[in-house]
This record gives sequence, C-alpha cells and structure tokens, in this order.
Amino acid sequence: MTTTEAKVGAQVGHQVGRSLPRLESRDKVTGRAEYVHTMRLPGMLHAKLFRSTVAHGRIKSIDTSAAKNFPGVAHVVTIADIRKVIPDPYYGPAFHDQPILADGKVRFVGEPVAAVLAADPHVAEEAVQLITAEYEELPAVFDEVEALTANTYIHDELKPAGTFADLKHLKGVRNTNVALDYRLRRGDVDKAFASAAHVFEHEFKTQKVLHLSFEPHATIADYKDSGVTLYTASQGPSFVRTEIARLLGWPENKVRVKVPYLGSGYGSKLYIKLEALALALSMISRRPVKIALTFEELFYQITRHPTTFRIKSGIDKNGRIIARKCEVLWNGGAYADIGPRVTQKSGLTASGPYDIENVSIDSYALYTNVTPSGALRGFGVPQLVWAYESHTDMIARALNIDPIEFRRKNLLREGRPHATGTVMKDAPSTRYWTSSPSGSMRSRSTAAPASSAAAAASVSASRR
Amino acid sequence: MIPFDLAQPQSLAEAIKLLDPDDPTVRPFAGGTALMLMMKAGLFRPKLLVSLGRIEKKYSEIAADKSGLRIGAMTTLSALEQSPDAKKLTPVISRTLRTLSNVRVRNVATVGGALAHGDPHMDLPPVLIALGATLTVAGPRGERTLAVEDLFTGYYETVLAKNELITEVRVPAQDGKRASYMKVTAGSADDWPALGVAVALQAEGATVKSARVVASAATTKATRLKSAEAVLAGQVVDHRLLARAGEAAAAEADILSDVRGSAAYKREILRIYVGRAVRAAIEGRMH
Amino acid sequence: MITPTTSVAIVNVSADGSVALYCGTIDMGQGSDTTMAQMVGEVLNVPAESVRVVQRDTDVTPYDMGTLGSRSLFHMGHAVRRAAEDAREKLKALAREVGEPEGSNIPIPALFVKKYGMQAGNVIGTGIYKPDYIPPAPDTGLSANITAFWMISGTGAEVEVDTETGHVRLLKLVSVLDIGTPINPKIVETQISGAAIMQLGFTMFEKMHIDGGQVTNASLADYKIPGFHDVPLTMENLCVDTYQSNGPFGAKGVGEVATFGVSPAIANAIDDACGVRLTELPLNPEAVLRAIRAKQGKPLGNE
Amino acid sequence: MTAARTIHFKLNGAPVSADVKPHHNLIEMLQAQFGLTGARESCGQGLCGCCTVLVNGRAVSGCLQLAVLVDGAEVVTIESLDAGDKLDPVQQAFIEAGAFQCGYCTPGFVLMTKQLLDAHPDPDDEQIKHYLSGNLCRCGTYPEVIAAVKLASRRRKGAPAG
Repeated sequence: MTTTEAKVGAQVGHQVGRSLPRLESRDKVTGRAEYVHTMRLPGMLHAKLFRSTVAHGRIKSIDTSAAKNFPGVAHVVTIADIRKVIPDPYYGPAFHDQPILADGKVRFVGEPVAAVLAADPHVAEEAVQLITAEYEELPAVFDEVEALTANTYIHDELKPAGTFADLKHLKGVRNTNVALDYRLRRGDVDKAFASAAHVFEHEFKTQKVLHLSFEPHATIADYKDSGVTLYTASQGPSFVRTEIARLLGWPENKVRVKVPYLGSGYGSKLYIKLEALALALSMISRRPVKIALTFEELFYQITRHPTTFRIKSGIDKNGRIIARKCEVLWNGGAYADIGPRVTQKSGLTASGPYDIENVSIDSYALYTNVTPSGALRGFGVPQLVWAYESHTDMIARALNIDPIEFRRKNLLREGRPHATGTVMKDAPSTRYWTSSPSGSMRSRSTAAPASSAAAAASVSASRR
Repeated sequence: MIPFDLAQPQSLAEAIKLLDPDDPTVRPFAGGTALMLMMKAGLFRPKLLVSLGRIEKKYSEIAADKSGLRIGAMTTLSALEQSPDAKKLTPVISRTLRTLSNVRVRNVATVGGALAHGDPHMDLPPVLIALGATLTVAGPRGERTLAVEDLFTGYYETVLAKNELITEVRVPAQDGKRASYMKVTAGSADDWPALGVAVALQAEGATVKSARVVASAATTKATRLKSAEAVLAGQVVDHRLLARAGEAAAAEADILSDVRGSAAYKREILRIYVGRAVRAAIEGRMH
Repeated sequence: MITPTTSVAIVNVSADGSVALYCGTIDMGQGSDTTMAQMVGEVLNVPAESVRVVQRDTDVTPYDMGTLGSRSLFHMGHAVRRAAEDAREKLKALAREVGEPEGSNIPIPALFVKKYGMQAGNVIGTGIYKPDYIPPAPDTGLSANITAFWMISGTGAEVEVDTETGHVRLLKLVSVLDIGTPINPKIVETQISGAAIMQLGFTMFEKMHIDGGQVTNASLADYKIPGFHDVPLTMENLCVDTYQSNGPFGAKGVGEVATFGVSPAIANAIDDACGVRLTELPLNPEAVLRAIRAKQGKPLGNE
Repeated sequence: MTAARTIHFKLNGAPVSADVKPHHNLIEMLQAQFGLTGARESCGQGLCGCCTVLVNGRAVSGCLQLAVLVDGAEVVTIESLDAGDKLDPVQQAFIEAGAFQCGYCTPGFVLMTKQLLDAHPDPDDEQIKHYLSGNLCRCGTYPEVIAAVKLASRRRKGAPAG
C-alpha cells in the first residue's frame, strides 16, 4: 500500500506490535549509511591530539615549536590559544570542570594537552610526536576508596554547572574529591539491625570497562561568523547545541548540530565530548576541523564507573529483610561528566527490588586521576545489581533458604513503597517468579567441570 | 602511520641486497599483518620496508613427498591450512591453523612472517617445533639451515640477521606420530592465547616411546619442555604420569605475567594442559 | 539528567499524504526510528515503512533531552504519539472544514486538493512530553514520585566450571524482562540479547588494566570483547505479558534492562556449581581458579 | 617525505588508478580517493572486521593492507553488491533476520558471509561461528547473524526461505 492511498478513516492494520525490519536496513547492508567518522568536508583540516603521559601534574611548559615548523602543519593549539576565542573554556553536563585542553594541570594519562591541525592527518600525527611537555608531577589518586579520604585533591574547587538545582549547594566547595553525595534515609536502620536475627555484610567491586563503539567518537565543526555547524557522532544533539551556544555566548539558533547514522554509543556519546574542542579549533583555523578518535583513544575518552559497594542486611527470623545499609563509591575519574547523576539516579535504587522498611543509602561520586567515567548501558545499575543480587544470594544460601524463594518473600509488590517512598505501579505478577525461571534450568556436576544454575532479579528507576 | 618508503624487489636476491644488516628501520614486509600493528602503535617506525610480494613464485609454493612438506616462506597461512598435502602429512598443522587469528589475517599472513616475527603468542612455532621442523635461511653469503627450535632467542627475538630471510620450512611427515596443539585463552574465546601447548608423540597404544612438548605464549619464546618429555618417554599414559609431566613442565618453564594472567596462573594451567594435550594426541583429537 | 526530562516531536503530513516525523532521538542501532514510525503509523493509519524519520538536525528536529537511560520509547514515544494524534485531529478538522461527513474515507491527497485547489499545504502535528516527578528531599533522599516507570528484569544462568583451570562455560542465559507491551517484538528481542551479551563481556573478562594511571591494554588485541564463541550455547529472551499503564501503547524502554542481572546470575551459578563466591568483576578464569584453590586450602601464589 | 606513486587496479570491476603514498592503507585510499565509505577502519588491528575488502577474491582487513600493494589487483568492496539496484541474497537475509543494530560492522559481516557461503554453501552453526569469528559486533547481534547466514544459504540454493 502506498501512502497516497492513506485515508482519514481508513485502516491499514495495526502498526504497533509488528516485527517490521528496521527502516534504515538497506542503507546499512549496502555500506551506504553515512557516519561522521568517515565524513569529509571540502577544505577540512584534521586534528590530532597530544596527550598527557602523567596522571596528575602541573604543566611547567609545552614546547610546540618543532611541530609548528613541520611542513604541512596549519596550527598547533594549546589552551592559551583557545582562551583567545573562548574566554571561559570549561564544559560538562553536571560540572563545568573540564577544560577544552589541559589548563595548567593534567589530571589523567591521556588527557588532551595540545592539538595539531593539518590537511593531511598523517602530517598532524607525525607533528604531534614532535611536541614535548614538562610536568611537575603531583601525587595521584586512582582508587575510589582512597579518593574518599585522600588529601590529594583532583580539583581545587567544585564547579557545578548551575543547571541542576540539587547540585548548586556544591558550588565553590574545596578540599574534597566528592563531587556529589546522595543520601537516602528510610525508617531506622540501626534499630532494625539491633533487632535482626541475622546480619550479613559484604563488599563488592566492579572494574573499569568501556563502551568501545565501533564508530569511535568523531566531530566536524564548521565555524562561520553567521553560525556554526557541527556534524557529530552524538547521542544528544540538543544538549550539544545548548552547551556550544553557552561556550560561544550565542543564541541557540546560530548553532546547528547534525547527526547522521551513529555507529552506536551505549552512553559514550552523550552530552558533550569532542564538540567543544572541534569548535575551538575551527574558530582558530577558520576552516572545518575534524577530530576522529582512533580505537586506542577511546580508552582516554569515557568509561564505566568502577565501584566499591558495601552492603549490609538485617534479616528477621522469618526470612524477611528488615534493614539494608548501602554505601556505594563511584570512581568518576578526572572529570565529572554525568557521574553525579549516575551517583544519584542509580544510587537511589541501591537497596534493590525489595520491600524493606529500614533503608540507608550513601552514594558518593568521586574524582580520581583516571579516564572519566560516565553513562554506559544501565547508567550505574549493573554495578549495583551485581552487588545486591550477589549479596541476596549469599544470604539465602547462608540461611539455607532457596534463593528464589528468598527473593519472592522479599520482593516489592504492587502498591508497596520502594525505598524512596515511590509506590510500585504496574509490577509484573509474581506468578513469573517460579524457582525455575526458564522452566528447564538444571544443575549438573561432573568430575572436573561443575555446572549450575542461578538467577538474579533487579529493579531500577527510569532515569528520564 | 608515519611516512616511510617501500621497495618492491622482483627477486629474493634483490630483496636481500636492499636489507641493511645494521639498520633496524629497514625491514622485510611479507604479509605485513604483524608489522602493521607495530607501525600503527608507533612501536616501529620504518625508514624503508622491503615488500616480498613480488619475489619468485617458488617461495609461495608447497611441495610434498612421503618424507614431509617443504613450505615456501611466502605461503599464506590459509594456503597452508587448505593444502591437501598438509592435511594428509601434517594434520596437526591444518587443525592448528583453523583457529589461528581469523580468516582475513590467514589470507595475508605468511608462514615465514609468523616465524621471523618472533612473537611468542603465535600458534605455528610450537607446533613446528614439536614436529621437529627445520627452516632454510638466505642471506648475502648464501643459505643455512636450522631447526625451528633454534630460531628463537627471546621475546620477539630470533637468530636471524637483519639481512637474512627465511625461504623455506621443512616439516617431517607425522607418519605414525600423534600430535596436538592446545590454545588456552583467558579472556574472550578468540583472544590471543595465554598459553599454547604443542605435543608430538611416538606411541604404541598407550605407551609413549618419545615425546616433544612445547609451550608458548606464556613463555618469552616457544620453548621445549625437556623435563616433561623425559617424564613421558617410555611410559604408559595414565592419570599419574600426566600429572607428573605437568609438574615437570610447570617447574621447568619460564613464565611471564601480563594482561592475560599472572605467571602463577599460567604456570597452573600449563601443569594441567600438558596432560590434556598428551591425552588429546593419544586420542587423536584437538581442543 | 535534568529531571524531569522533555521530548518534543513534529509530524508533518504532506499534501500527497506522505508523512514525515521530526524527533531528536538518535537511532544508534536500538531501532527507535522504526518503532517511532510504527507509533505514527498506528495513529495515522499509514504503513510504518512509509513514514520518513528525518535525520537529526537541530535546525529542523525539535528538542530532546538525549538518547539515554531507556527513556526514548517512553518519553519520545509519548511525544511522537501526541504529535501524530495532533496531526490526525487536524486532518479530521480539515475534512469537516471541506464538508466531508463524519467518518469520511476521503483519501488525504483529495482532502488537500479540496481545501487548496491543488496538491498544496501541510498538516503539522506537534507533541511534547514531560513526566511528573518529585525530586528527592535533600535530607532523606525520599520522593513520592521518583520515576515514571520502573525497569524490571530477572536473569538466569547455567554454567559449567572447569575446576582445574577456572574456565567458565555459559551453557544457558535466560533474560526475563518487563518492558510493557513491545512495539516491535523483533527489535525488542535483539535489544535484550544484545544487552545481555554486552554485559556478559563486562562480567567474564573485560577490564581496563591500569598501572600507575597508565592504561596498559588500550587496544582490541588486549582488551577483548565478546565474539561468536563467547555467546552462551542457549539464550532465551523473554518478556512477561504486561501493559505499562502510563506508557505509549502500553510500552516502555528496553535498551538497558537486560544488562542488569547478568553478572550476579553468573556469579551465583558459579557458587552453585563449585561453592566459591566471587565478589569482584570480572569473573575470568584466573579469578575463578584462585577462588577454587583458596577454598581447597591450596592458594595460588602471587608470582 | 616519500613520494606518491600511481597504481592501477580494478575496483568493483572497473579499471582505475590512484596516487598513493607507501604509508596509506587501503581503507584510506578507498575513502579519500573513491568516496567508498562502506569499509571502515575501527579497531585498526584486523580484529573487528569493519574494514573487510576482497582483494583478488580473498577477504582481507583493509586497515592492515598497504594501498600501494593492490597495484594490479582486483579489489571488491561492499558497494558492488547491490549493482543494478538488486540486493545480494546475503544482504536481503541480513535485513530479514534483523542481523545488525548500529550497522557499522555490517558491511564486513556481509562480505565475510559471502566468502563463507562460497566455501561452505550449507554451513552449520560451528562453521558459521568459526568462519565469522574474526568479525565482532559490539551491539551483540551474533544470534541474528547466524540466522541470517542460514537464511542466505537457503536463498542461494534456491530453496524457499523458511
């Protein structure tokens, strides 16, 4: 049926519920889908980045002279050059803590310190290797537990972006690596622990991992006095426009952000990433400038938060969880990115999908001297579920209760309040909670190999 | 990548002439898959690459007779993988190649390159050592022959001079010899190996007459484990013998820690996999 | 991020009856263009494959907070539905205006011709969605309305552990999700299994190795991600039969939900299989073997 | 600086020439000089498969292939598959099986599947996994790819699709 046959009151059958192949299928299987990473504009320069080799240090000097004199190099740019076109060159979604290029200090290995522009990317790459920098190395903090109490501070003071009401109180706070602490208090946890028949306490950790979108980050900025156009591999063009307009002091209608096909993101291409630097470089060179990361450079862009989660539960004699205390430390890396939101939005689900009268949650976003952490498919929830569902299983096994039965007994049901006080609505029926979720789980054990089945449950708030 | 020059000689002799015994920035380029990685990572910055793609065709051919295979060094890994002669005479090589890297790399990478690179993670060297393969090397003063076992001197190090090229690998036919190669990964299933174990046995029934046992990947170079070989020689394979061979191998091998695991862990899996590899060879299957 | 968050959509019906959707949700592979088009098609009674979803360009596509947090199908879905409904009401009004009887089946092109005397004009529908929300109280973190919808899932795992080497083989992974009523069941299934496979990498082996602040495995050669042979032998991807009462067409987001339970399900299965408990990710063979050997009283050394 | 040299080769069936320098790889040349962006450099190590190109009928990782070395060769890219506006059966199968999400790795999977089916017209699961193990999909559409390969196999044999 063609569209011209569509009628005001006609029926073409339900469209919702169809397993329709993706609309863009043909572009993707023919290789004709266009991604920013392979885009070119006429007259375009390529930028290659000189990155920090120290984790934390004061920049004593940057020598760009050899790179500037290298044949084919158009510009070599440091923060001093950027300040001439963008006087306050700091950006970020939660905090304006990230300089467009390192500004006086470097805070992680891989932080961009200088950029080389050339029409031939190989020339830019070769010239980057001619740049040298001297650093006065400072003590560095890598671990989130250490960061909480360390007296080495990654930032001199906190710089909340101001767009969040609940971060404003942090403005100007000094001598801390805690970018945000979210706390939840429900009931009386201490009293409940005192009355509990059993108390269990465990600590869980997750490691640093990353998105590795196969289309690495890429942005082309084309700056003109009349307006700027960005072609960018982004999951949030509206936010990019707002933030670029803010950096320029321009109205949003002079900033145009285009996103063709996106070679996935999983959270890595949210908010603002290369766009501010690409903008500055295009302003300086007055030509379109492309920054396209290599696969290796992805390791210096954005990652998932490593976490340390201490969780403690009190269980009564009937196998009910009556108290749960959660302390979650989020290793946010050198710049906040969206970490403070992860800390709060996911932190509030740290006690799990259970009906618990007494809950205490402390969730801390911490600065450290490693690649920044942000959103990665789950926005922090997978780290939390890892801990609370391992913990839940350990309790059930210790109490000799079937782990599924233990969960059934404690699950948050329709109409009951979650730890935050929000009442559960549209909960799926507990009839789905059989002790054998797939109906065919079995446990097997042979001589060397041992085999087994287990389950985990989770509930998480949408983070809108 | 940083610019460099590329020569495309038409003959082996011409290629050797272009190589410089004293200049590490002049290097031969066969399939290039390994060298490209080093160049892209900035670990190797060549001044001149000498492409071997146009040298005489005979260096890309596989010849076979009853005694074994003669493999031209420029033979691609996929040509060797698919060679009917290899399947018949040295089935362990054909099976090993099946899981070596991926189809695209095998289509380009060469047998000579896989040896000359000296990378201890390569799958072919331990198998060739276990089978007692030899290779021919050509240089400005002519040819020499050496055992593959004697090629490697350390981590990415070989006995080859900078102006020597491997021209041919000779592999004795397995005949009745039973052999296996086990590639143990510690990350994803198709990771580079954390440990490779190759064994080749002369056996009658369950009795091992003689054995070669070679470890790779966990070690700085593909290495024969002679104490494990000694434990196996003349013995009937059973659970206890394999445990002893594993112990001997673990005690003997010089093992490195890296992102694929600690030396302690790799030593432990070597202990286990020596026995598994022997059993697989005896039973005629591969991991 | 900025709560509550907002999505805006525009539906443009051209005089030939063709429909274009303008929305800022980025289809980065999750299939949102297709599902959004299906919602437009449902409202306007046109085949979804005929709806053009216009490429993202802030000069033409209206505001969206961002493609994250499994929010798009819910937030943008509502905005798209509202924009399509707005267009539908305007088409009906146009029909009344040109004298069509109630329930008229007049083709859309004819409707425009009747109004403008030729193939000319547009009908533009707009939709905005922003859910209700109460921010958490600063002192207690409590809120009577912290979320518009909950994301609910369960994961089951069946594993085989090689107790001599620590290798864990994933025999079966079952993901059970409540995602409301799927708009496109095929896309939902791919999202579920894709999310589970991604989290499986984070669970079993993925790890950035950092030494003195320096990443030591910054390449695909040394940082491994799941490939064909890492996928569990059997995967089941199930949605429970539910209807999200406040979601567009009973649906809600799915992109992240299947990641949640993977790691603990596998760790719990390892415990069930060989009695060891791992409390740190990843659950790689070395970690598993170290736990087994520690339990046996024969711990591996630190060599 | 090293000088550019002119190479001549067949690209998707047509004779072409290009000026390339020794350090240019095949992908850079295809993108910069021929506007062919279906083969994409991602991992840069021949491990992900996004840059798959056929050279003299064999699949290679274009990111590891020096452009000068395709002088005299036949190069085939994904863009040749839907010549005459008709999709290859492998492409059609990928669409119907929904065997991709973001699409960045898809051209590589399609080309490798064609090679696979040329070598093994009726592959079983193990053959598929083995042959395609050098192609990675971060979106994790592996189960769908296996279904697509099987569908394409049936199509190529002329059997009705199941």
